[in-house]
Amino acid sequence: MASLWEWANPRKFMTWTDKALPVISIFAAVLFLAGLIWGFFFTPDDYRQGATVKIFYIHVPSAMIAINAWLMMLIASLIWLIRRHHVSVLAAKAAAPVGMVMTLIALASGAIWGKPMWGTYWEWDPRLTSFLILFLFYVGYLALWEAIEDPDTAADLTSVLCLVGSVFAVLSRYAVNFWNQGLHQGASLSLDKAENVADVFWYPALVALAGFVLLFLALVLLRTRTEIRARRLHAIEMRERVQG
Amino acid sequence: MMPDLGKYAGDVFAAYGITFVLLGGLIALSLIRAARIKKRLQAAEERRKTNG
Amino acid sequence: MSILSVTNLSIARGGIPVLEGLNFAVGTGEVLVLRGPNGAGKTTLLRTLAGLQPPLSGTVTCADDAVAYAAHADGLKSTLTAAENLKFWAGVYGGGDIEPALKAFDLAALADRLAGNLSAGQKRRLGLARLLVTGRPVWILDEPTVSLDAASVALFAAAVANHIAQGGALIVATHIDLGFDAQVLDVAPFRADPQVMSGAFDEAFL
Amino acid sequence: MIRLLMRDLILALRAGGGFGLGLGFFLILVTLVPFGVGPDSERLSAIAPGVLWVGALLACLLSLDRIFALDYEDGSLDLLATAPVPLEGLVAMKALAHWITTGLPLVVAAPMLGVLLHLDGAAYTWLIVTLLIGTPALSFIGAFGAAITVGLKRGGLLMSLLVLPLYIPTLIFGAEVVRRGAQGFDVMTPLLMQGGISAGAIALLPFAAAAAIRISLR
Repeated sequence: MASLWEWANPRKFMTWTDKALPVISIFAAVLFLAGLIWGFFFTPDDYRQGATVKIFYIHVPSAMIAINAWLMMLIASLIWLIRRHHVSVLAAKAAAPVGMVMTLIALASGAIWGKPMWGTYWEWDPRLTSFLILFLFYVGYLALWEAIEDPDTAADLTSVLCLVGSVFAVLSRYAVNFWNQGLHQGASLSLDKAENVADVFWYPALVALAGFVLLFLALVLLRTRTEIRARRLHAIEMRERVQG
Repeated sequence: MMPDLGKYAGDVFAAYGITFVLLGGLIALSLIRAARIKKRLQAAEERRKTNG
Repeated sequence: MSILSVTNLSIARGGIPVLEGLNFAVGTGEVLVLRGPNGAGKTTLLRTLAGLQPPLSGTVTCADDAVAYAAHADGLKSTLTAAENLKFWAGVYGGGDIEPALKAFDLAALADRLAGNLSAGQKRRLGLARLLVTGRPVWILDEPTVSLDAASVALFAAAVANHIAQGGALIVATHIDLGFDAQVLDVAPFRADPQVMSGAFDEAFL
Repeated sequence: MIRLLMRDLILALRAGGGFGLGLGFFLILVTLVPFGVGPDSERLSAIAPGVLWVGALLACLLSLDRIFALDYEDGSLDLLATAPVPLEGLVAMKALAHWITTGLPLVVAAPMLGVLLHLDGAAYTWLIVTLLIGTPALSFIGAFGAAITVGLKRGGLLMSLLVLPLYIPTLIFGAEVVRRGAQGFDVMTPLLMQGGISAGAIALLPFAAAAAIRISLR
């Protein structure tokens, strides 16, 4: 019986992603653009925040992807450590730059929104600070991948780092909350709670979120395919060196 | 067509601009690397077939 | 009876298979000499036997806590004296007296010298003396006679002879003849085809 | 186990600078801060807890890459990995040795440097207490970072990049205790949190570090 794991067999993975990737990419592009165009052109301004409310159509989805990308990397790393599925760990490697860019977008859009709202680009608000820390974790994770030559050793060590890093990321989140109790989180300024948000803002935000999720998926699949090929390439080149 | 963004126009454009630049860069880099690795791998597989 | 045996062992270095289909066993009082050209995989094989590296396939069967390993590097601390270095390893292995080991390798006069001030050959002798304080039956040695002069090689041969007479065993990669009965295993015929892609992952998928 | 600890301590002592280096760095760092921010005693007093904690953290970082790198280079790590000592125990002993040679002197020196920064009188006790509780966590987290980068050519710099984000919770709670202590507030919550982090790091990280070393050696 075909198990779930067979989907992660590299050959099978390459076959099904070859067909699925274009479809996912098209859906991603359509939803991403639809959400942002809807949000940008066809939503009213918020009565207090004015036009800056439009920034949330990128800020909130990118922030959610930024966190969930790390979560995905954690799960993929665990699967690698336990079941030794190469595709899994390469997917984690492929997701890291995407997560990092999403973190950067969340930080940048948050800072730009903060300037007119809080009067400053940067505030050591727990959320912003946590994202800065998350960004540092992404940088460290990617730097470790780059530094290690042997692909299996790199996979093992980065997975261990991802595991330990996750624990410390959660600890940091609590510590940061404790350190600065979030003076700037008035409920009316948060779009995270659905009940506070009127439908006119909520629906385009949902579409944009779906677009971001699919975009993330498409990018991760594309990059995973590249990583699988790169690994095969590495294996061949190593053998050529032995022979030559 | 263009909505009136009022005094926050600059901020909103900056946010969208940065997003598109960053995402565009990421997508472009991913595609370039995908194409390059694919080409190199194909060349390597060819060498393998002919030599080995 | 065999202390360490190997069945159908394949090993890889840096993801590339180097040796395959190895089968051998070493019993008490036996010496196994590995031979083969540089880069054939002798060091990788020894590291696998010492448990530092997992085999690609096959099994290494060995009693727990039977192996003492000595590599190219002696693992000496240059700021400790020869005796202190040896005492540390004796302590780690739960052994006691270091005097016999010092004597066996003619190091008694150098015992209070800092290891950093010893010559290359003297360091090597100290590194080999470490084997005596481990109290382990199976010695796995990688080129133990590098930088040793003829007299020191004789000391080493005597120490080995004494060790196997007491029921020990020795697996050694070396190019010189130590002058006792030994099985010789030339690893060259077991050379693995490096072009074989190991494991399911590296297979072709295009 | 004790032998491993003693060996590392003797090595640190003989190599010279084992005790002194981190301490000297800490002293210089604290001396430099007033030059940077000005001699105003009130301002210095306000930032003293943070400066002392950040200084301690950086001083700790300085000697981390030697925890495993030296043993890796001279082959001892291979031999220790085949010795009848659990690698987890080895990591714990090495982290402990690092703490004794680096963390403990910092704890002793910190109050004296506090004087230079006009640290508030009520905070001295808490400074010593949190450093005493927090620096072991720095050593154990650092040992994990050193283990994961052992065998890498540019390991030192990369290790700082990996370890410093992991130091954030310890730093936050540590400096918070001192700050609250200086203002006479209740310090129990951050102190307990910091104790928890230290206990967790000491109990769990040696396993992660040992796994990393096994992977690096093969």
